[in-house]
Amino acid sequence: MTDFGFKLSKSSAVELDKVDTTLFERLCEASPDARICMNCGSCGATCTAGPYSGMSLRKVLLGLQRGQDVRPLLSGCMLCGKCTMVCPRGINTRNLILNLCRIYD
Amino acid sequence: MIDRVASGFHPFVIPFVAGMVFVLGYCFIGIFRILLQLPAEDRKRFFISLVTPKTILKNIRDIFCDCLFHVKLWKRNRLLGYMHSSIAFGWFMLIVLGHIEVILFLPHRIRLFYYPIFFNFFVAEADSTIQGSLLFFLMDFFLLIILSGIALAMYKRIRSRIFGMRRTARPSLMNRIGLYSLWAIFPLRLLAESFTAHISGGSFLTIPANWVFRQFLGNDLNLLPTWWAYSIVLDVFMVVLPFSRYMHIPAEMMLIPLRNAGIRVRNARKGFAKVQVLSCPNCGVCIDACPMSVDKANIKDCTVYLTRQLRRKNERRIEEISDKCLLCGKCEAVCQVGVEGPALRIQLRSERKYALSPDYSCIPDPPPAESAGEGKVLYYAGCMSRLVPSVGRSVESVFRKAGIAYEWIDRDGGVCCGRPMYLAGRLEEAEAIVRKNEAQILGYGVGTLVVSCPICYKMFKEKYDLPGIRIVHYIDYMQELLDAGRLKASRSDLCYVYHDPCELGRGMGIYEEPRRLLGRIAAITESPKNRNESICCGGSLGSLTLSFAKREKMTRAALENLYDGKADAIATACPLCLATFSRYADRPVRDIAEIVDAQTVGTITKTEAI
Amino acid sequence: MKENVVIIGGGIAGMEAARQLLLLGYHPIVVEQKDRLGGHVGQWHRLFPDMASAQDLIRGLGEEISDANIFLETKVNSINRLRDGYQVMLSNGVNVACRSLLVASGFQLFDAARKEEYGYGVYDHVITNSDLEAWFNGKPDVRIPEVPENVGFVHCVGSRDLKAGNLECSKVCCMTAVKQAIEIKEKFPSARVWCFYMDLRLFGKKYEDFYLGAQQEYGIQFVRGRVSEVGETADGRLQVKAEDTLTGKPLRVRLDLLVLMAGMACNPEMTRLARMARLDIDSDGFLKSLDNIRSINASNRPGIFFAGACTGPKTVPETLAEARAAALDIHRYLQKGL
Amino acid sequence: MIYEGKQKIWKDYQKEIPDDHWYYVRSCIRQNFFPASERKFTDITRNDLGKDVYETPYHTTCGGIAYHCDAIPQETAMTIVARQFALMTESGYENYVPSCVTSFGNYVEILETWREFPELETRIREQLWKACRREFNKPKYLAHTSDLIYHWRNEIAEKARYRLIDKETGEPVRMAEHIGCHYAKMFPSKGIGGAEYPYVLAGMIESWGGQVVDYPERRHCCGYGFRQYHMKANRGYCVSNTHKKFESMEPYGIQAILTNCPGCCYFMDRWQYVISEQTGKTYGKDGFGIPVFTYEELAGLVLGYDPWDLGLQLHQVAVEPFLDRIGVEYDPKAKYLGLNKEDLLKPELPTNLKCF
Repeated sequence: MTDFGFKLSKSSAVELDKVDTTLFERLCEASPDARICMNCGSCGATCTAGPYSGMSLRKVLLGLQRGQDVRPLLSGCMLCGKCTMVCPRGINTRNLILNLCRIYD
Repeated sequence: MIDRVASGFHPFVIPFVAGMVFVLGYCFIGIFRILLQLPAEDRKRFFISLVTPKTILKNIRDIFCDCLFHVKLWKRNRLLGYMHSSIAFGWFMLIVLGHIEVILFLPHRIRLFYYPIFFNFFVAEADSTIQGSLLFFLMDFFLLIILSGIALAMYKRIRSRIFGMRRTARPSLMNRIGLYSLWAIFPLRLLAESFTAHISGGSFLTIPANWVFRQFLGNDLNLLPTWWAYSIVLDVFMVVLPFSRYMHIPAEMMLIPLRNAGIRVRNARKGFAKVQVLSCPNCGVCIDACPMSVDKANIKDCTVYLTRQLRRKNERRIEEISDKCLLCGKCEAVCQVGVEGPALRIQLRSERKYALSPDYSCIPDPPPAESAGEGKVLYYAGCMSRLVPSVGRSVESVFRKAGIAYEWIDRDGGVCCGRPMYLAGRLEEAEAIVRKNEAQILGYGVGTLVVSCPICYKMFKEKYDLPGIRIVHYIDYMQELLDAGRLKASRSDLCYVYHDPCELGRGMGIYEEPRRLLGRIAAITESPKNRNESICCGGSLGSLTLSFAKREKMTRAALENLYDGKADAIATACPLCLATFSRYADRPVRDIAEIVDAQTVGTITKTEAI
Repeated sequence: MKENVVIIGGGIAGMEAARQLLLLGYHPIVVEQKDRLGGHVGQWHRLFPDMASAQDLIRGLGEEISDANIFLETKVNSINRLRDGYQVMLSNGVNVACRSLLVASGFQLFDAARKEEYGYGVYDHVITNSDLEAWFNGKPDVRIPEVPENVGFVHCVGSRDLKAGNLECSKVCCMTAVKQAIEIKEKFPSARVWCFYMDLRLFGKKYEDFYLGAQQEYGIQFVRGRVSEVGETADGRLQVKAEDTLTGKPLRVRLDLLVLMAGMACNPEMTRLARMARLDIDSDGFLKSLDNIRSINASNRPGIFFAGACTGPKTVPETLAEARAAALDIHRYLQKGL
Repeated sequence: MIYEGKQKIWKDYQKEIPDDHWYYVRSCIRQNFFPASERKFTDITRNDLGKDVYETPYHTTCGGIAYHCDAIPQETAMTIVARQFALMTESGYENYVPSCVTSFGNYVEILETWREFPELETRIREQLWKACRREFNKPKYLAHTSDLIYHWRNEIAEKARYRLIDKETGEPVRMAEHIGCHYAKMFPSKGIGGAEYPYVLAGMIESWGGQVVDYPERRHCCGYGFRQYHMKANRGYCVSNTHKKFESMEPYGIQAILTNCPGCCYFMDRWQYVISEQTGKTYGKDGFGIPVFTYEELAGLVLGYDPWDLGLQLHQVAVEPFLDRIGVEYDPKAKYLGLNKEDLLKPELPTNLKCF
């Protein structure tokens, strides 16, 4: 292979219809709440782990639907429940996170 | 009294003997297995406790009070207490008296353990003695007591309300068989003894009954079938016992010494937990106590059903029941045998396997401890307090007024105390959070840690290793400030009803301190269900699966209990209760810290301040 | 003899106003360009939030105004000022003298073909909200596949778009998109549906319930990002590009059907009327009310009133309420004059 | 695809193009890439079509490339353009035709800017006067050379020796068109067919017998991107864009690509080689690439010019399969002979991209 000093970069585009959302679908079976997030961002704003791991449940849910690896975000979650308190849609966020931790592979 | 049957045997005793052998064998094997299941350390502790005089006495007292007299039930409802203790104690007395009879009159038969039970069949009255008639009188007396208890039990099936219970557990098939055989034992005994009374003698119950029966049944043909029936019913009861709630009778005798030995639930399926599960009498007192039972759909998730499902090994339901619970601890507080519903559930939750575990290495360790913190107070508001900023602000204001040098560790975010993770059953993960947080706290080098959230407080007190640091809830700390005269309090003209937060009250046993503090600055009124029967606000982090909508019903029910005509406002000492109640309350909800802040002024000048 | 009131436009605004004027004892003359009454709503299928039948609404209104004078396929040729009223010449040769006129000329659906990048009229499977309603009403449409797998909705087509000549929000499209997405899911339960929005403007009674239901019960996904371009793939499907502004990533998706939520644009007929009657035009191109708070029905000309979408995008209930208000305004105006 | 829908749009975007008397300006980079294209443009227009196309050796770059590389401010570009216009004025022409799409875009942008801000035009006139004592008239008509070939496409078709038809199957050749971004994306009304569905190249292909094939990433940039390419660190990004286009094109069996921009033609040709080196993938048949032509080259081919006179040997992607397909006669041995028939030697061969 000829070295040109530069390389083809991988596209950052998300192929919405092809992206693997099995994990998200499985999460929805366990926690149907996962579908009703309206991306307000309250959870991320109040998150205790946010400053440490960048955790934001909104990003986790959206990331799962876009085929991203959300494990680094989740890793800091302390399950403190502040997100449950602030969620305007009443999503049971702690249960959702626990379910996600159970099914993640 | 003389032996009526020369051989000292009659075939009708066989069912009883078989049942007795079966149940005793079952129990002995059970005890052996449970002792094996206990961790070695706990086993050792148990054996030591069995030879420690203090615990021996406590065990005897507890077994009498709890198993025979049902003291806790008496306290709860006299009728209920009478019903249970009449049967338990009455039966106990029949057995004891039966043995006394055998020892007194037929000491050579004492080895035949069915003799005390069927004494009246095997004896014939020779010449009545004072002793005999007294014993016969006592036998009839206790039989009457039991029969009255049975009558109440039957009535309770129809109307449980007069026993102070709105709802009772639905009996399973085995429980029904056990129940009906139990109900049948004593009337049959009355019949059998009555038919035999003209031979064996009797007292105020059996002799008149014998006379009545003889008026229209002129022969003794009825005699044997009733004894047979009595023996068979006893057999049925004993055979069913291990598979029904009546297992609680032997299990509780095991539970009391284990508990008194200081053993805790470490595994939800084995050992101590197993004894707890078997000890559950299915009385259903926990159903009314459970805050979730305001919703009919949740009744089957109360602790009584957890123990039932654990015995049935219905894993799907076990998971559902253990995840739904708020872990408020009220079922445990009202349970007459002391089944630890929350501890069992946390252990069950801890059995879950998670594919993904957190990694808290992203939380940086603080710089090494500095001596600058000495004499200072560290304030830890906790995650929830930060969502109700008035709590932190009030605590801070009180500190300032009292001239306390303090640091607010999590003013701009911090590390969770770990209790929410613990409650979710992720014990190792909770441990990791605890270790992270310990390092953060020790980094300040302070001597006192003031906490405003009971959830954190319980965790700090029970799971943290913070050498040299005194952990104190602000309730105590503010009381001290007032006692020391650093604050001067004025009285509020509002009347408060105090809500005991689960974690502070049942969790830490702090009931009087908040009332004392609040009472200094305001009038207090009590709600019908208070102290250890206080109703969870519904916001608890303990529940994993309860939806927001379902919690609302519980919150409203808990508020209903607090709506007292005299109370202008509700006071509490937990940020989560505060936030949850504030959503729906029809009157102001205040944290005690806020009230203290509003009602106090500082008494020292700035220069005096440390 | 009952007094004439000329109503220009036979959509729901004109019909409701005619109904009210009949009740108030006037003789409404409804002038409608098309060969039927009902306007845009007449071609719609179901109306949010109650999912009521649009046809029933039009039929009901139509029955109640049978006593009015209705001229179909008729235009206004000229409007001349008389001493105390107007002389309205109609294209069918009828000449009406009236003291009061109601303009209810409505809006024009934005021509989605003008957003060339979306390929309406170029690609095989791009339709508009209006086309979809027509299909719901039973009109066959070859552009809608038998069983679409992936369906997209593009919000704000011709609205909030300087390049499309309309900076304003068309108000009803977000809710229409949610409604139609649900209806598509009802017809094709296996379809995956994405709504591409810039902001979700769901402001009305029960609208939020629809949004929640769309997510919860129908699994419709909302993607925050405007569709930038559409292409056709080798197998005749659509390739749609947008930015997922919430993750900051470009998106590509292959769809079997793309529905463009065409907005409300000014009706050229309205502009012609405004010139004839010397009515003021507002900065958004719609007719200018005397003010936008108290006198939304009043024009700058005595005796001429407005109702409905001729002054800007409106929902159905708003339009009906305005029509009633306009009828009262006319009544008061005529009473005062007597 | 609904062809009538496109026709409707094409009808909306037509511009007036005078039939004769054009002042011609060359591209600064193109003569290095494909030098014959501009030469053949003059040959075709003057000799084959008999048009008056005038050029002067005094003209320079239009400044567009430097402007788009952020190397000079627009005012500098404007002054350069002013001098170009002065040369046209001095030569007595009023129809201006640049051969570069970026130049065309540059001229359009500057003329539109002057229309919006006349004071800017006045200032540029002053600056030009101060700098070189020249004055200018703005062109009456501005067109790109591809506009002219489009304009004369039917005359070319009449004179054509070959048609874009597969000799073997009789089917039209499947061609993709690629329009330079600066042609109409900035000012859609200035391009034939507009910005979304430009017709300028499609019209030529249709007129000369070929079939235009649309593909999803048709609008996408060729992968030059001016300052992106000029920074070596960013070239991976440039070639990735080209890669995206070819990936999108792949399922359509495209046999040739027609371009109207110097950069596009060059990069879509050369990057095929880079992609094949990095991924091992080629997009034509049997390991070949897809040939990329300028519109002058394609016009020259159909008119029967010798492929090597058209400079097709300077393409990275071998053109022979295409020539064979439409039946163009050529001497394979003459591919690498210079004008004086001297052997220029064969270039080094790529690893994966087949060249003959």
